[in-house]
Amino acid sequence: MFRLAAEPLDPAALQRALSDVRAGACVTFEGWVRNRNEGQPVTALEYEAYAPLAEKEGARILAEAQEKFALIGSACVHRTGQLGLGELAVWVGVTAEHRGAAFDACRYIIDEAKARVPIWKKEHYSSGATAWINCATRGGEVGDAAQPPA
Amino acid sequence: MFRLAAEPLDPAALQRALSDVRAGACVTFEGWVRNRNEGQPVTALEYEAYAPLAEKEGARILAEAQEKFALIGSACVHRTGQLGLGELAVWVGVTAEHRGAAFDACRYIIDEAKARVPIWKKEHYSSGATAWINCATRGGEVGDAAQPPA
Amino acid sequence: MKTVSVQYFAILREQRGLTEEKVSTTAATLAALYDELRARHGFTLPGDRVRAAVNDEFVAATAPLSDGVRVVFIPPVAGG
Amino acid sequence: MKTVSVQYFAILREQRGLTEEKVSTTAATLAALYDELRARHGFTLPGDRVRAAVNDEFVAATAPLSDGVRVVFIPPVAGG
Repeated sequence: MFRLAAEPLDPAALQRALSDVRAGACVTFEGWVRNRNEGQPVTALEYEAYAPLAEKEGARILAEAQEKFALIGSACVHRTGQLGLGELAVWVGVTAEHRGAAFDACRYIIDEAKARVPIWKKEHYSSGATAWINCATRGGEVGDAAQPPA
Repeated sequence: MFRLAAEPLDPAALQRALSDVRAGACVTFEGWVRNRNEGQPVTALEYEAYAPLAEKEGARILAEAQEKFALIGSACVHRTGQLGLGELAVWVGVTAEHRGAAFDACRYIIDEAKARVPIWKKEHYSSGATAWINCATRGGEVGDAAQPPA
Repeated sequence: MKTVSVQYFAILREQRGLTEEKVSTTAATLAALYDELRARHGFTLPGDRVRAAVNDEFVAATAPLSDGVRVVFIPPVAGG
Repeated sequence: MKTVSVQYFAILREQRGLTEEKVSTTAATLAALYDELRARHGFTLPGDRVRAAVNDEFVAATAPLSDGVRVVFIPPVAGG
């Protein structure tokens, strides 16, 4: 299950939905809004999604993970809209009989989601500046593509 | 923070305790009681710990993880006593600026904890048999050391 | 002359100042359409940093542009 | 003759039928003490599958056994 959510996520409920007595391992990844990015103090974020294609591509990534790894269940939910510091931006959870598959699949899903799902992040800095991440076209600028993701 | 717990764990509270606005990634591992192990239907488990040394060794593993990986926080809590199917047996949570360190550290902590912390698991099977896992001394027996962990 | 609908997101939406428009064009490919729109609206992202979608599926930028389709140009993504 | 306290956990506790006892022994090392106890109580785990702790710290099985210490023999662990 991949979905976009305009409202705050409830990770406990998301994880409960993955409960399965066949599962011995559950690995989750949460992406949180950090207070700094590449040394710039961040005050808030906004995420914008191209919803129909984001949902299709997210579902494809989960299907690939189910195919590649010995999974029982998997889910990924991504926030849209305005987020404050410390807020949960993306949640990935997977269950498997054994932990190796769960770790590998969770990592696969978040890596692929960050690379492929059409969602964009705009950072707001304490200076008042803003930047669409990965969209700078000149070096040295806030929001330069060189910055590492979470 | 490593600790043993005789009562059910509260993963939401454990994760909240790791909240940090410097963190961009939080990875958790949960070990759940499965309904089968190596084909045997499992009905319940019990964990027994050599508490003083388990707590020391658990704390050493977390300190190693903090040293090896670019972590912000880490915690591991392991249940003792009787557990039913689907119950949470062990919880590991780590936070980091970036997700690579968080995944690697979470995996390191659970791998090392399973290998080094003096905690033992006794499985109860629907046949009425029981076995201390990894303690069999003849092949082919329930609880044989060959069985893969979660 | 073809007429297509173009939807804008993120930095392209801000630089264009709207979320969707009808465009009449003679562009043969999606890449050619992006270059045309970039020249017209001053988009900062070069064509090689933008992916394309038609009717909510990814397509190659070199794919031919058909009449009546809905086009989205996708800036570098940054979820998570 | 030394006197040590021995604590039992898990399969050793069940096979011994108690959690702790005082033991008088001439064993020179922890490994020798385990072999002595194994012969006496019928422990199924061979010495090479058991680790040793003295006063709540891991020690090598070949370490000399001192008078008055508290010893734990550690079956293969299985947390998680």
